Amino acid sequence: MELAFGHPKSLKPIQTKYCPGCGHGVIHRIIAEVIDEMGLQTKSIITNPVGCSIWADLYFDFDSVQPAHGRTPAASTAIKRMLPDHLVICYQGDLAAIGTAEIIHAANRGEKFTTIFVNNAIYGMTGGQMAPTTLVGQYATTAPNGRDPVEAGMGYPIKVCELLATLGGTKYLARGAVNNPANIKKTKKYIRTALEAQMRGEGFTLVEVLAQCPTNWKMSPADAVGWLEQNMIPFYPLGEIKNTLQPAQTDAAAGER
Amino acid sequence: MELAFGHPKSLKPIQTKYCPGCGHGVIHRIIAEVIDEMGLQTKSIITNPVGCSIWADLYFDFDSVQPAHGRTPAASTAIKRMLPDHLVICYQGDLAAIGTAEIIHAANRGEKFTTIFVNNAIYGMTGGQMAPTTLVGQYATTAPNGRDPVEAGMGYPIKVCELLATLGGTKYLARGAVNNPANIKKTKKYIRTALEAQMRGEGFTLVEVLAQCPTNWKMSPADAVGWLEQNMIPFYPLGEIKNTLQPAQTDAAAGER
Amino acid sequence: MIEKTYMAGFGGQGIISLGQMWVYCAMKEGLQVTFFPAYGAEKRGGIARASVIVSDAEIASPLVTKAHSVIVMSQDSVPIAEEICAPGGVILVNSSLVKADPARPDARIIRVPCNEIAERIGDVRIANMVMMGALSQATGAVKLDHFEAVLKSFFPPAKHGLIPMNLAAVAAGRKAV
Amino acid sequence: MIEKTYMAGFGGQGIISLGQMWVYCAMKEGLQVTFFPAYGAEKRGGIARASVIVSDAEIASPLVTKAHSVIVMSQDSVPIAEEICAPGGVILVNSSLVKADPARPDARIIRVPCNEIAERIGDVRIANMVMMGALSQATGAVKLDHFEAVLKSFFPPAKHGLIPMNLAAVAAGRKAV
Amino acid sequence: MANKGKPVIDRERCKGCLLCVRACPTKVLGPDTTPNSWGYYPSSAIAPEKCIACGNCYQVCPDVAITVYKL
Amino acid sequence: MANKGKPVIDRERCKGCLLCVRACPTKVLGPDTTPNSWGYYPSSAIAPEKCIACGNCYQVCPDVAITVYKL
Amino acid sequence: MADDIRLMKGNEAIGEAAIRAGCVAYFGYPITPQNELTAYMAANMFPKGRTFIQAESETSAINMVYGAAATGARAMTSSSSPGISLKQEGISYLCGADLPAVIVNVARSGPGLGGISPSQGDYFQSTRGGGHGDYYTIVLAPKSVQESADLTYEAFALSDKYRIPVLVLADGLIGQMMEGVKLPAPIDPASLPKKAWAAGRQAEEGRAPNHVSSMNLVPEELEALNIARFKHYETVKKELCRYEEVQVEDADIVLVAYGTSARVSLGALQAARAMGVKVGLFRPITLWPFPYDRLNALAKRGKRFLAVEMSMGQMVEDVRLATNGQAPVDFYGRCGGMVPSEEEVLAEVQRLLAR
Amino acid sequence: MADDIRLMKGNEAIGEAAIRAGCVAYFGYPITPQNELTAYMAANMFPKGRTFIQAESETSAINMVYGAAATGARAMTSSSSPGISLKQEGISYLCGADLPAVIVNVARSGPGLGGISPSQGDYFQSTRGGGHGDYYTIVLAPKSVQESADLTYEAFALSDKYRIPVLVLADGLIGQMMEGVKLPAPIDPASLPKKAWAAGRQAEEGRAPNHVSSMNLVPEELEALNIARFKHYETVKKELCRYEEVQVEDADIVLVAYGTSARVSLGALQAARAMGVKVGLFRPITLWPFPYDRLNALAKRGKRFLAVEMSMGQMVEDVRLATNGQAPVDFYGRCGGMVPSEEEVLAEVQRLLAR
Ligand SMILES: Cc1ncc(C[n+]2csc(CCOP(=O)(O)OP(=O)(O)O)c2C)c(N)n1
Ligand SMILES: Cc1ncc(C[n+]2csc(CCOP(=O)(O)OP(=O)(O)O)c2C)c(N)n1
Ligand code: SF4
Ligand code: SF4
Ligand code: SF4
Ligand code: SF4
Ligand code: SF4
Ligand code: SF4
Ligand SMILES: [Mg+2]
Ligand SMILES: [Mg+2]
Repeated sequence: MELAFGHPKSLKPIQTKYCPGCGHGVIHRIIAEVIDEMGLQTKSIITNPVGCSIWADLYFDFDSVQPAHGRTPAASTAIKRMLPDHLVICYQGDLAAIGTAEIIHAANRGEKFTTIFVNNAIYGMTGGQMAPTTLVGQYATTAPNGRDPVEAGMGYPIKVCELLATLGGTKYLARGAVNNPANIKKTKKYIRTALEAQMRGEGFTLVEVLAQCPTNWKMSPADAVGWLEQNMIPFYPLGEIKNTLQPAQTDAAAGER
Repeated sequence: MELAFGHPKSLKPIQTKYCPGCGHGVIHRIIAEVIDEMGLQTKSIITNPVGCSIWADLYFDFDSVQPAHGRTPAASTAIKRMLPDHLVICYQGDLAAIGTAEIIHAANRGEKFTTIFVNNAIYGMTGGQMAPTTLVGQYATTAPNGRDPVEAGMGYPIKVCELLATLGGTKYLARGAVNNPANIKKTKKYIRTALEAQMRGEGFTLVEVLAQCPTNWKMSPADAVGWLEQNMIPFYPLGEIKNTLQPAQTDAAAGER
Repeated sequence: MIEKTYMAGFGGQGIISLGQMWVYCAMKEGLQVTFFPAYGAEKRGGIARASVIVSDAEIASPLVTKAHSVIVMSQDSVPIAEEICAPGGVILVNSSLVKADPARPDARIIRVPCNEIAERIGDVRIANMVMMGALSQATGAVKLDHFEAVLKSFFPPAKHGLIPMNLAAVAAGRKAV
Repeated sequence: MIEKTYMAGFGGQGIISLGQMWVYCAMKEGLQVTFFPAYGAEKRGGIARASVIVSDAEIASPLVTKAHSVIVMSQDSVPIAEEICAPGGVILVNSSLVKADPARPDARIIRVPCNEIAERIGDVRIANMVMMGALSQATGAVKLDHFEAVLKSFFPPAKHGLIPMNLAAVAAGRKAV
Repeated sequence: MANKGKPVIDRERCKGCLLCVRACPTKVLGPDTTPNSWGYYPSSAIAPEKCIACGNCYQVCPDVAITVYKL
Repeated sequence: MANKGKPVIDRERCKGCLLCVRACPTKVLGPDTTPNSWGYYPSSAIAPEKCIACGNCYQVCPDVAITVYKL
Repeated sequence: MADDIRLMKGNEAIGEAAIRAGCVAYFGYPITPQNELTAYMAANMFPKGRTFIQAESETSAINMVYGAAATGARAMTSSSSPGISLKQEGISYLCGADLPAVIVNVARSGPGLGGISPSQGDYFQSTRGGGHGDYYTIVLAPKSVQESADLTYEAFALSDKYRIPVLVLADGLIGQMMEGVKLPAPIDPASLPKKAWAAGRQAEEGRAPNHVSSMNLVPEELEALNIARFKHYETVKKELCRYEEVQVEDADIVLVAYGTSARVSLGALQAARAMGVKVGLFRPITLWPFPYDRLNALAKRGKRFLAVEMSMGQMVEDVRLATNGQAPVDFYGRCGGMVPSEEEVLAEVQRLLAR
Repeated sequence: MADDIRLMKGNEAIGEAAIRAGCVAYFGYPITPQNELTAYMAANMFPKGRTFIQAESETSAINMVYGAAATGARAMTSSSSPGISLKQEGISYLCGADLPAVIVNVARSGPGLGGISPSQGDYFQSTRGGGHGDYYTIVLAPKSVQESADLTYEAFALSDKYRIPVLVLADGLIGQMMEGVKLPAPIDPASLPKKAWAAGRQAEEGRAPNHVSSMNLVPEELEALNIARFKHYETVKKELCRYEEVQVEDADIVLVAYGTSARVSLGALQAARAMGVKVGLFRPITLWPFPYDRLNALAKRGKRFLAVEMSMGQMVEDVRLATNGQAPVDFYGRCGGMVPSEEEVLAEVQRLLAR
């Protein structure tokens, strides 16, 4: 009996505090797998943000830093500048609101860490408030009649990759999803491309991952994944939004593993 | 003897504290002229930002509010929401750094005030530090060898209009300059289009104005204008970057005055 | 009269609505009330607890640290019940899930098979209302006279169909004591 | 020995470099020094002032509120000079620009046509150095022995050609007292 | 395709979200009838013989509760 | 084009930046030789007869120190 | 009659009271444990034609409050500890521009991210100006859901009257707890008097331009403004100092506590009295202005004091400043989200009295 | 010899001292009157292969400091009053995560935008934690350019030693003034001991993962952490309290002042002594820990005190807390950017002594 799929080393084999069916779990796993594959477990640092993934440091089996809400890109900037040979992962849910200035300027400076932006279209930890990426019409406790950009002046869902793509420092921006095995594998490939580019010191890399939050969407996990497929993916196109990495290496990284 | 060109009513006829040749002066004048033409002097509110134009409330002869550095879009948001029938002008130099989150989200919400973004590629008031719009290679006290995006990680000059253009709430984004009479007249037209759109309640409008800061560029006023023409205009393209205003009215507004 | 109740279980057992309904009814009976919930930071699962006080005079601390009555909805709440129950207090145990009783020989321990009773009535989710009936019976602090009226204002009209089941749950809880 | 000097003029007159050069030379002569400038918030024009103290002992407040010596570079600085000069102090007036002297009969008023002298030497911009020479002569607080060395370390080598003119300005200022 | 596999579910780690059930192409998996000690009804291999070791269940499991073996 | 004009400069408001001099198509303007009370050498109409009332000087003046009349 | 009493969370009662006070503009950003307040405003402001904005950050929210307040509108924000820290610059600006506004802090445990449980660890920040420069805000500390509503309601009036921002300092327990509450009468915002200094409506008012600003680059002028503001503070101190006393007259020891810890202290007092131990309670309701004079008078009458706080000891400094060495002042505190129990406080009282 | 003495602005001396102390990471944002410091770091860090970032805001700068400090690097930021207000959340986080860092405040007049002239109006913010939660930072108050350099240099060592952020509280006068300064010896950052708790270099150190965080959602645990931190503060108080005394022994009145106002007070003292009036000066160098004990001892010896500040009265509260009613404490202050003169202070002394 040969092991085909099993627990990555960089993730601790413990029960998480995430809700049943939460998208964070799969994202954690694929990050850990890539780190294992790259052999960087003891050279990695993750910044766990304020949000449900505040717990990330309980699960990832390597160093971590927990900065203030929204400021992970600022903290990650400094961490990577101090430790340029380390793999620095800026794990974020909150970058399009309170972290707007921080992510835009880290991106514009071409800071050489990698951001994993978990877009679950909601503020999970605080109980379901509108996020900058909440879809038009989507319910949130602070958008009790659904997000209404015009009448209620709540603004439009922000496409983070597309916004950042205009900035000079950004080298690799991709959007994946964790709704099904195919997309999960693609997302993992994006993450691997980004992390490899980081270690080559190419510039700013970010992978946005569409993820479900069954709890605050008030759906079963299966329904949540379905909702993600029917509503989020059409609005937030999947794929590599910007890729100006060195061509040779991109090819290598893009090869199926 | 008939008056051909004379002082607008909405601007007080007093000596300003700006340096000789400073770009703020012309921008003040054309704003005041448009307000006079629209007959809105006593229905206007300007937010004077922290920056050399902190003095704006000494010169504009109507109500003003002075918010914290970078936060004028937040304050203007609230002012306009409280007084939707007023003309609210958010006069800013600092919106691409400390005000990044505020301007992006005000724009994304489609707030119905008008931003006049004075881009002089430098922090004037504090004595010549790098601004987010400082050009590559340009000297600043905090970029003593010129702005170096890659080696020193100082980031690239940010094209504010282009960045905001990706957002759903933005209706009118234009970039003018005050280097010569032709561009000044065009800039005035952009401002008029924006202010009229504001009064129609169309959505977020912003006019970026390239302006010289002879003092901190350490040039004579004439040289400064020349430098602006040779360096800034090629990098920051002039014109209407985004115009999704209602067609009929745009045409009317675009007519030469 | 003052009745301090501590309610403990895990998320999803309706501890919060139990406490809220209790104080709502108490208020309708003219009592002063406080209700203070405490959850874990996890969104699902985790502990759910509430300090609940009803009194005919002004209530000082809303925190229950010595409880006249304790509700224990799950096995892992037993230790906190043992600790928090005042001498001679009453501990109401959801015997459907709690197999080992609190070790408090000085307390009156009442075992109510809330889940079984609720399932019998038609929905395991009203196990909490069964317990509320039992609490009323055991303490007499809140009579639950206005329970039906409270439910009517609590539920939207579309859900008024659920009211009889809730009333039945309370009645059954009362009888189980 | 302590010499507190207040220097006043408008932006562009070199008040700041005057003060800095003065304390730089004083430091080279082994004195303790403080130099505290004050400008208006405008970038160009506006007032330029400096509190400058040299002493052979530790200096207490760096702020000059009663000056042993006052330098008045422009007409609009006259009132502040009248106010700040200590009884029996010395007021050095740039008579090229100041037409009405400070009304302080108790003070020694020295009139130095700094601009004229500077223009004669070759550049109106060294009017401030003319005044420094006068200050040295009038107070004796700083001898300016090391002025040439200071200038050498101050100016980049490319500008060392300007040194003779500066020395001449100081000498002329000295003589004008 | 002709692979044969075996999914092993860590009952205690599983939170019963059933995303693996949704993802399994051959309907190997289904909810268990007894809860684990957290009160969740975990996924279990109700038709283990159908497993083709595709790893889909592993991929979608947010709790890394599944290990898949090739037989 | 055949317009004739007259620029009037407020000497006290003028800061001598000379941007008007740069902008004048007919070289009407030039620096004055005596400073104003702020110490600035203001612009002045050194060849007033050439003025075509185009308003360029008015347009570029940061201090709104120029009024232009049509004759 | 119990009929017009509603059972509400503290957070909701604050929201409803604000609406009834004529608050027309709420700007907030989610943070536990005050989320119900933001949600309440989201649900209830828009239908009334009032402004609710979920701002992009707490910093933005306070600057929106600044903008709204500058137009004379009754404006409000709320947050919890870390979010309140982000508002410090804005609060200093509000004070520098003499703008009325209401800021609610449903405090949680710190420092840093800390936890989400109740705390009184923001006392210094609240009463000593966590922002820069010389200023104070009025600070009101409710002890119950009822008082949360009452003081929030009154906060708007006080703030308008004195042109000083008012901070309502609650904690996670008060925000999360449910109690019965009788709500104050709604005020129609349109009925409120216009503010002569506000920006906007220049035409209607036919006046010279108004400039709302905190800037003054002339030290002499700025000093004069500051001195005038502090003179005004003296008036506020005289008019506003507010506190509650329970059985202090014959007390051998007076507990000094506000908000939640005052509730706990009251419980300890009752238990002590039941045992014949003479305990009193002094509860400051205004934390600024702090009732120094009354405490000083009690100190002169030979009382001793025990400050009870959910912190490592902050308000106790004000008690010390008030008593000025004329009475022993002790401290008992819990922190990190722990709420002291009546039993603990009682035990501490007994320990002190036995000493 | 005067030869190794350099004439520098306070702002520049702080920058150079930081570099010599082995600061490898500076994050700042322009603001008057500290711009020369940011410019100095811009010019001098990059050539040394160290990190200088002009951050997008003060908030970002402090969070960059947090990140750098979390890796064990000697990191620093500087700003002036409004910018320091924006850093309050970050400072609270640094304290909650027990991270060393140096923060320089070259204070200006407030509140709000205020002015750009020197002020001591941020004393409360500095010593009472302008951020949320229970914490203190070490606060050092230089009086001269020399001390600005010395204290900044030492700040890094103290911060590392105690794992507490150190605030260097200067003012615009100290930042802008030039004096002679003898600079401390440069430290090679590579020679500094590694920090066992820091993130990074896990492989080299062969240890279990390190987690830098200020979060703890379990109140019991968070309380224990806070209590441990406050116990540690007691050690700091014992070891670090620092002050300077001038002629207090025979003084009839002791001026209490720090930084610039201490310089002015020294001048007033000298003038008074010249007139035979017995004035002393007590200058706290550490504002936290504040030298309560020594002041208390002086109070017990019958001294009277006059606190002199460039504020409306902030440090005077600490003087009152220290003297605890055992001596009269008076206050003399200027604010809004005004610096008191020796003559004014002397006049106030004479007024008080005549009373
Ligand atoms: C300064 C500050 N403001 C607000 C909060 C409250 N807060 C905690 S997490 C969070 C948002 C969480 O949403 P997201 O980042 O999308 O992560 P998720 O929980 O959805 O994974 C907020 C607003 C905070 N901790 N600090
Ligand atoms: C919170 C805060 N940070 C920094 C400053 C200092 N500051 C004043 S103006 C300014 C920038 C001015 O540049 P810009 O906005 O481009 O306007 P300009 O002077 O060039 O017209 C800065 C950084 C401040 N006042 N407040
Ligand atoms: S609340 Fe949403 S994001 Fe948070 S753990 Fe639960 S499912 Fe995941
Ligand atoms: S510094 Fe520059 S922007 Fe400021 S007034 Fe002078 S020229 Fe204008
Ligand atoms: S490996 Fe594939 S076939 Fe086997 S159980 Fe998992 S999903 Fe089903
Ligand atoms: S996906 Fe994982 S957690 Fe969900 S039911 Fe399957 S095994 Fe359990
Ligand atoms: S109006 Fe035209 S022609 Fe006349 S002075 Fe001005 S720029 Fe010259
Ligand atoms: S442009 Fe205006 S300010 Fe400049 S020189 Fe001409 S008139 Fe004077
Ligand atoms: Mg989210
Ligand atoms: Mg600028």
